[in-house]
Amino acid sequence: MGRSLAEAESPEKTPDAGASDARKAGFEVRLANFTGPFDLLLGLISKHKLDITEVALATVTDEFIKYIRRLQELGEDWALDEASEFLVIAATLLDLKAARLLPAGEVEDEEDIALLEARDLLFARLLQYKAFKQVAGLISETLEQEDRRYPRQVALEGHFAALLPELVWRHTPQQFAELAAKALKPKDAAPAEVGLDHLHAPPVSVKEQAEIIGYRLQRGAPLSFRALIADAETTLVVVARFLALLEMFRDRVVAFEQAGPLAELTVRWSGDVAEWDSSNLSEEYEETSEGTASD
Amino acid sequence: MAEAGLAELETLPGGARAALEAVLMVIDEPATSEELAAGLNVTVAVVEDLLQDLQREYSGYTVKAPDVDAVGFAVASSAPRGFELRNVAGGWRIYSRSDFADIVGRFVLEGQTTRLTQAALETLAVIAYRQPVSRARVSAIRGVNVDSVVRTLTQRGLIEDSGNDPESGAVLYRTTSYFLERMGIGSVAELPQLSPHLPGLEGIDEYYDASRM
Amino acid sequence: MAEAGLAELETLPGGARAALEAVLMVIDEPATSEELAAGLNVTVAVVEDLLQDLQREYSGYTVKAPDVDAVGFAVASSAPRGFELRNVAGGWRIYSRSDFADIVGRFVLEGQTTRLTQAALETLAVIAYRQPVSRARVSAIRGVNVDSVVRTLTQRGLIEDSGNDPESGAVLYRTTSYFLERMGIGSVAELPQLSPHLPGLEGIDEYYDASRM
Repeated sequence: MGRSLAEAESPEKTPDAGASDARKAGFEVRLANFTGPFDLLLGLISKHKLDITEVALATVTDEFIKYIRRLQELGEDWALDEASEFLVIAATLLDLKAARLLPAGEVEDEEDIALLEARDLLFARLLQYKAFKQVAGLISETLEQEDRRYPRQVALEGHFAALLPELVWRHTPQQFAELAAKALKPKDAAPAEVGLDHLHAPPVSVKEQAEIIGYRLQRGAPLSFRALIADAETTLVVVARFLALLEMFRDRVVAFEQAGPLAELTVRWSGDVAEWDSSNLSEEYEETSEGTASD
Repeated sequence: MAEAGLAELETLPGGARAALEAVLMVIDEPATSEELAAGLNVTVAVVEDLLQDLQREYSGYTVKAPDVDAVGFAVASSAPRGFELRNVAGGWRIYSRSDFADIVGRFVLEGQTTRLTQAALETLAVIAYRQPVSRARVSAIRGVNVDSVVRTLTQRGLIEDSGNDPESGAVLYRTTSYFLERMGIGSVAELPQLSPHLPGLEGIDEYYDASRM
Repeated sequence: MAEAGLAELETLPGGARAALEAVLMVIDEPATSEELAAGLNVTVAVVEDLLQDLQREYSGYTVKAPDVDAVGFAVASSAPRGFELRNVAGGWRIYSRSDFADIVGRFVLEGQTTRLTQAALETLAVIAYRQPVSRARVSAIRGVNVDSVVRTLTQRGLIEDSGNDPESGAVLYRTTSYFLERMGIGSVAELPQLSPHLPGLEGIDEYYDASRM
């Protein structure tokens, strides 16, 4: 446990390192038995030596996203599953970051409750993951100790083997061949299918969603976030539009207005229409969505 | 009839105890006390007494007489033997004593298992504590895809297919008796409790069952 | 150096005698005293002394003290054990004692079926078509651990050891003439071609070699 946490921290040890150093850091992560987003999250949380609190989560969220970005800068090829799991966690963390902005006490909106539930679910999953990591350690120790004992498993002495009743044999060579064909057929021969089942939603491109938002806002009138996502069919589209807005805000083509906490968030176009193009968006989220689409 | 069996055994050199030992010499997987009793034609209670006697004797705990040192060979027979009798995976079987693992390992190369990766261990842990369980659920708990690891664990004989989930139709996995053997335990109930590692999460099972993925 | 080895063994519980016992208890093939000496890192003379001690002890001939009957447990420990150490064709191995052959035989027969299990049949099929082949490879093809099934097939005389893989050193298995007899064919070449049943079989070797563990 302790070991893997230390390993998960390794990417943080080389902030702003040169290209070769950064590549090395990424490479170390792969070698360090890092087994997925939960591992990394646990590592980040323990690094901040805090309980899993909202405050820690905000920091952790930033670092998690930084980590993803660094991996992408390195041009790491992600496995499809890994990438989609990261995307799910990243989206959850962004939700949680948003939930942190909620005032304590009066939580009435169903969406807010959903956010809090998402947070609790993430905590629960992380704690559970941690527990299994610990018992995996115990199992490993036991297996190692037990490996030091060898069972007596010798072949039956000849005179006992001779006592065994004659086998009943009903297979013709042809039937036997069919049996062999069945036994020799590769199992799980289609790894291409593996792991796609859990992708419930079709891939959504942040870039595409940015274009939709851009088109709507460039017509002039400011729109509420609620209005911008009114036609979103799935949560994934909502997440993608939210991410797109963050990107567009960073590029200073949109501005946000909000009267107070929990008040309607109004989005206004502020950029130079001629200059902006969705292809200017950083590749941060795009690579994974494209990967999803092309696979 | 079982009593007649015992009387018959006692006429042989070494008696019922030696007869049981002779049978233990030819088994190649753990044998239950019922199977052993049937084979020896004695009651299960008799076999269990004998098994415990042998187990203690092999471990060198039989010395009770105060004048052991007076009798040269008695000292030798009270020392632990090179092997032990263990009750694992619901049955009894003879193993070499772990103190001699390095030496025995030089003779028994095959069958020695390579170590499991961290990913395989964690997946095995989830399956052991949540069985019967689908790959999707293990995957959700571990946060990564576990398909290839599940394949490896199946090949190693540590887990097996235990039918399909009646609702989703997904294949469910459980640990095998070989897993119990490798762990040196009688049943999965003997695995260390998970809850001490899961502080304040008593309700998580229900939560997972409700939001099952 | 061999003397240092003996001193080291004597620090273990049960000493060199127990170490030798540990090895003898789990080896399947008889081992020569030279092999045993090398594995234990002691001289051949030491091993031979120990072997004779063990052989006598297992046969219940260690009773030398005149006052044996005075010490309850000593009688038990001087009785023959259910196993014996035999020197067969130059090699040593532990066998069940022949006095108990009837009982052991009854136990072996108990629960024995006259038919091979599906798992055994499929494993036999894989070996028949891929021979000579190692257990590891059969296991990879079948997707499960095949150790005990291979033992059963060997016991049944359907397959046999055909030497070791020059690369990995793993034991390779092939079918026997008894298998041909049961199949009613003259040679393995007469087994029906697989291709009609398994289109694209050409690539299968590469597939398995690639995914080999």
